[in-house]
Amino acid sequence: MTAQALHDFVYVGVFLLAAVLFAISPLIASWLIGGRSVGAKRAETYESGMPAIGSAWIQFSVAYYIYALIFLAFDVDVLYLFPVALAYDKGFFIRDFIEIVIFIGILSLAIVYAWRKGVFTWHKRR
Amino acid sequence: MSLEDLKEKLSKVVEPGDMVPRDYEKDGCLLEIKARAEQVEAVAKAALEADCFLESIAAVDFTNGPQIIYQFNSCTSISRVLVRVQLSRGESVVSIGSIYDAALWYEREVFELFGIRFDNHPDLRRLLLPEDADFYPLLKDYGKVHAFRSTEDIYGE
Amino acid sequence: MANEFLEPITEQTFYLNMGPQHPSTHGVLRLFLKLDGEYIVEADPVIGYGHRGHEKMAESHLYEQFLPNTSRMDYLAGLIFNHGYVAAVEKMTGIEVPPRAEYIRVICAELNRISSHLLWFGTYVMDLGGFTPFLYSFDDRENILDILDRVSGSRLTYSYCRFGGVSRDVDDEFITATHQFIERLRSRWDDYHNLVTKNVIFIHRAKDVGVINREVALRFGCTGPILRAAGVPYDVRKAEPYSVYSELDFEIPTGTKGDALDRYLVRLQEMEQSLHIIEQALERLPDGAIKAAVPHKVRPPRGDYYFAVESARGAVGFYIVSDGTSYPYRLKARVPSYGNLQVLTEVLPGTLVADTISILGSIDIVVPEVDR
Amino acid sequence: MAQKEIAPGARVQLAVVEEVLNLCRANSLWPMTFGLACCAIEMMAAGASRFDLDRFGAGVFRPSPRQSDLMIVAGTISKKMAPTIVTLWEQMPAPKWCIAMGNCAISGGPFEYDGQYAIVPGAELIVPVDVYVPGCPPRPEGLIQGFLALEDLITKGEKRNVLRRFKRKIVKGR
Repeated sequence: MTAQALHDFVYVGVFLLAAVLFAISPLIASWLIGGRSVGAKRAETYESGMPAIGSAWIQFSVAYYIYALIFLAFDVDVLYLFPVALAYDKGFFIRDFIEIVIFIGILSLAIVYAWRKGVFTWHKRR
Repeated sequence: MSLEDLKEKLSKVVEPGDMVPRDYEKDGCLLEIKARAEQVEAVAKAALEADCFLESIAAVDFTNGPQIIYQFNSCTSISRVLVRVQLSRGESVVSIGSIYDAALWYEREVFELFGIRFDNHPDLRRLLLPEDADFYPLLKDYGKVHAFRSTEDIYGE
Repeated sequence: MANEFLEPITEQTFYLNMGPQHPSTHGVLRLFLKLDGEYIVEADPVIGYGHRGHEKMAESHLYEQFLPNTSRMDYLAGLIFNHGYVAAVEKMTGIEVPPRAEYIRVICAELNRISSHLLWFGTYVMDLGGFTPFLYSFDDRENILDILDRVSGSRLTYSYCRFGGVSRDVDDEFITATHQFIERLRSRWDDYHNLVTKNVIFIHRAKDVGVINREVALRFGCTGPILRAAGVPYDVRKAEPYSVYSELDFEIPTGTKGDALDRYLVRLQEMEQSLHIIEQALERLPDGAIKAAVPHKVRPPRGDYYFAVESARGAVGFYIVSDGTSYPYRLKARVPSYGNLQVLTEVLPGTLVADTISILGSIDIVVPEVDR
Repeated sequence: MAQKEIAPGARVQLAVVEEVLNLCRANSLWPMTFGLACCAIEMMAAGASRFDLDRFGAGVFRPSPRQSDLMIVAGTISKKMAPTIVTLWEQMPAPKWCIAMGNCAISGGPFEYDGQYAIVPGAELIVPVDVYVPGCPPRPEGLIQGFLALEDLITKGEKRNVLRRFKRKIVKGR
C-alpha cells in the first residue's frame, strides 16, 4: 500500500465518519434539548384515539409484500441515477440519455409484468 | 301508491275504529292509527306492501307508560301515517328490524333513551351514550323536566 | 411469548378503528371495521361522540330558548333547521307569516343549502386527495357567509327565523350582493367541472363505488341526495310543499345507478336549481311586514304535530308534543343523516378500505346531527 | 384542573438554545385535525383561502397527534369523547399546547344547564388548556388572534418574536 493509497483511504474514512455523525447528531440533539412528554397512554399505538384491538402480528395478504418489493426495486434504481446525474452531459449527450432510457425501461418491465400477472389487483377471498 | 290502498291494506290488520283520519294542514299527518303492541309487526308488513318507508320511531314518556310513535311515509304521494302504540310501564314490543332495516337503529335509540325493550332485536345495545351509562335520560323522572303528564291531559282520552 | 408464533394463525381478519379522530369522518364518527386484508368484512358505525342531549334540553326550555339549538344540530344547513322548527311551531299555534318573510326565508334557506353543498364538495374532493378544489369552494362559500352574516349576524349558527317571520329585514345591498354571487358562482361552474368532474382519477374513485339502489335506500329510510341519486325524485319541497315553494318552479335532479358519482352530480345540479330558486324568489320578493304579531311566549294548543322540511342532506322533521304550556312536552327531530349513515352497514362490507372514504364522503354526514 | 403531572423540561436547558427553539416553535405550530362540532367548520374556514392560517405557519393540519404540537379542542366535548381526547393529548410529543376553541370547549357553552347528562363542561377539566378562544362559533379572525396569543405565550412576549412582521394591538394589561 503506497503512502498515496493510504492517504486516499483517509478521505474515505473522514467521509464515513461525517456520514455517521450526520445521521446520529439529530438524535443526540433532540435527546438533549428536546422536551419530554408524560402521560399514561403516551406509548400506546395511535389508532384515532381508540385503544387498538388485537395484535398486529397477523397473517395478511401477500400483495402488500409485492408492493414493497416494487418500491425497493425503484428505490435502488434511483440510487444509481445519482452518479449518472453528476456525470451527465459531459460531451456525449445522446449516449447518456439512451443509456438511462434503457436502464429505466428494463426496470419498468418488471412492473408491466407484475401488472399483467394481476398481482396488484386485490382478489376477494370470501 | 295513494292513501286509499294503504288504508285498505291496514284495515285488514287494525279495527276500523282505531284508524282516525287527521287534517294534514294542521297536524302534518293524514292518518293516525292506534295499535296494540302485538299488532306492530302486522302494521309494518302492511306498510311495506304499500311501498312506504319507515320515517322514524319516536317515543314519549307519560305517567301511564311510554308511547311509541311509528311514522311511515311514501315517496310517491303525501301519505304520512302515524302509528301510536301505548305501552304500560315495563312492557316490551316486537322489533320490526327484520322488515325495515332502518328500525334497527331507531329501536336501539329508543331502548337507550327510554328503556323500552324490543324483542328479537339482533343487537339491542347502547348507541349514543357511553358504554357504562346505566340510566335512561329521556324518561320524565330523570333530570330536569318541566312537566310529567298523562295521555288524558294531552290527547284527552 | 415464543410459542405464540408456533401455532398457525388462521384468523386473518383484524379490527381497525376508523375512529373518532380521523381526517375524513367529518367530525367524531367512528367506523369500527373488521378487515380481511384490504376488504371490509363488517362495518359498524359507532356514534354518540357528538351527543349533546338536544331532545332532553327541549323538555326543560321554552320554545324560544330551543331556537339556537336547532342550528347547532346541523350547523352546515343551520338555517333550514331553523326554518323547519319555526314553521312547525307556527303551524301548531296557527301563526300567519307575512309573505315577505316567507320569501326571505326561502332565499336564505337556499343560500344555506348551496353553502352546505359547497363545503361538502370541498371536503369530499379533499378526502380523495385533491386539495385545490377545497380552496375554490371555500372561497365561494365565504361569499354566501358574508351575505347571510350581514342579515342574520352569524356565519354558521343562525337564529334568523323567529316565530312569525324573520328577525331583520333585507335591504337592497343584500339583493345586489346575492345577484353578484349568483353570476360569480355560475361563472365558476366550468372551473369546477374541468377541475373535478372531468378528472379521471376522481371518476375512478367515484364511479360504481358504493352503489345504493332504490330498494336499499328505502329499506334504510335514506332521504335527500342519496335517494334521489338512486332514481327516486323524492324532495319534501315538492312532495309536501311548504312555505312558498309551491309558487316557485324548479326540478328535482335525480341519478340512475345511485353510485358516488351520481350523488356527486345530483348535488351539483341541486346547487344550480337552488340558484334558479333564489333568482325567482328575489324577483317576486313582495314588500310588507317581516314579522307577524306573536305573543312573547308561544303556547301551542295540546296535541302532537309533525312538520318536515328539505335540508341539504334529506328530509328533516320535527315531531312536537305540546301540553298547552310554553314548554314543549316532547320534541323529536327526525334527522336525515341517521338513515343515511345506517346504510353503511349494508354498503361497506365487500368494498376496499380506500372506497370507504369515497362512500362516506359522498353520503355527506354531519355527526352532531346524527347524535343529536 | 386536570391532575397535571409537570412534564420534565429538556435535559440540557441553555437560555439561548431555548429562545431560538421557542422562536421556531412559535412560528411553525402544526395543529391536529380534530374537529368535534360547529367550531370545526370555522377552523376549516380559518385554514382555507380567505383567512389563511398559512400566513402564520400554522396551516399544516396534521392528521395524527404524533406529528402535531397543537391540539385545538373545537366543539362540544361529550362524555363519550372525553377519554379519547385525553388519549390524543397524551400521545402528542412535547412541547405541546392546547387551544380551547368555542364556548363549549371553554365552559360547556349553550349546552350547559343543570340537567345536562351528556357533555363535559369545559376542556380544562380533562386537558391543560393554554389559550381560550370564546365565541359560538368564534369567527376565523378570533381563532387567528388565539394563534397569535399562543405565539406570544411561547416566545414569552411579542417583542421577542422577531419573525412577526406586523404589530398586534396590545390590549392593556396583557
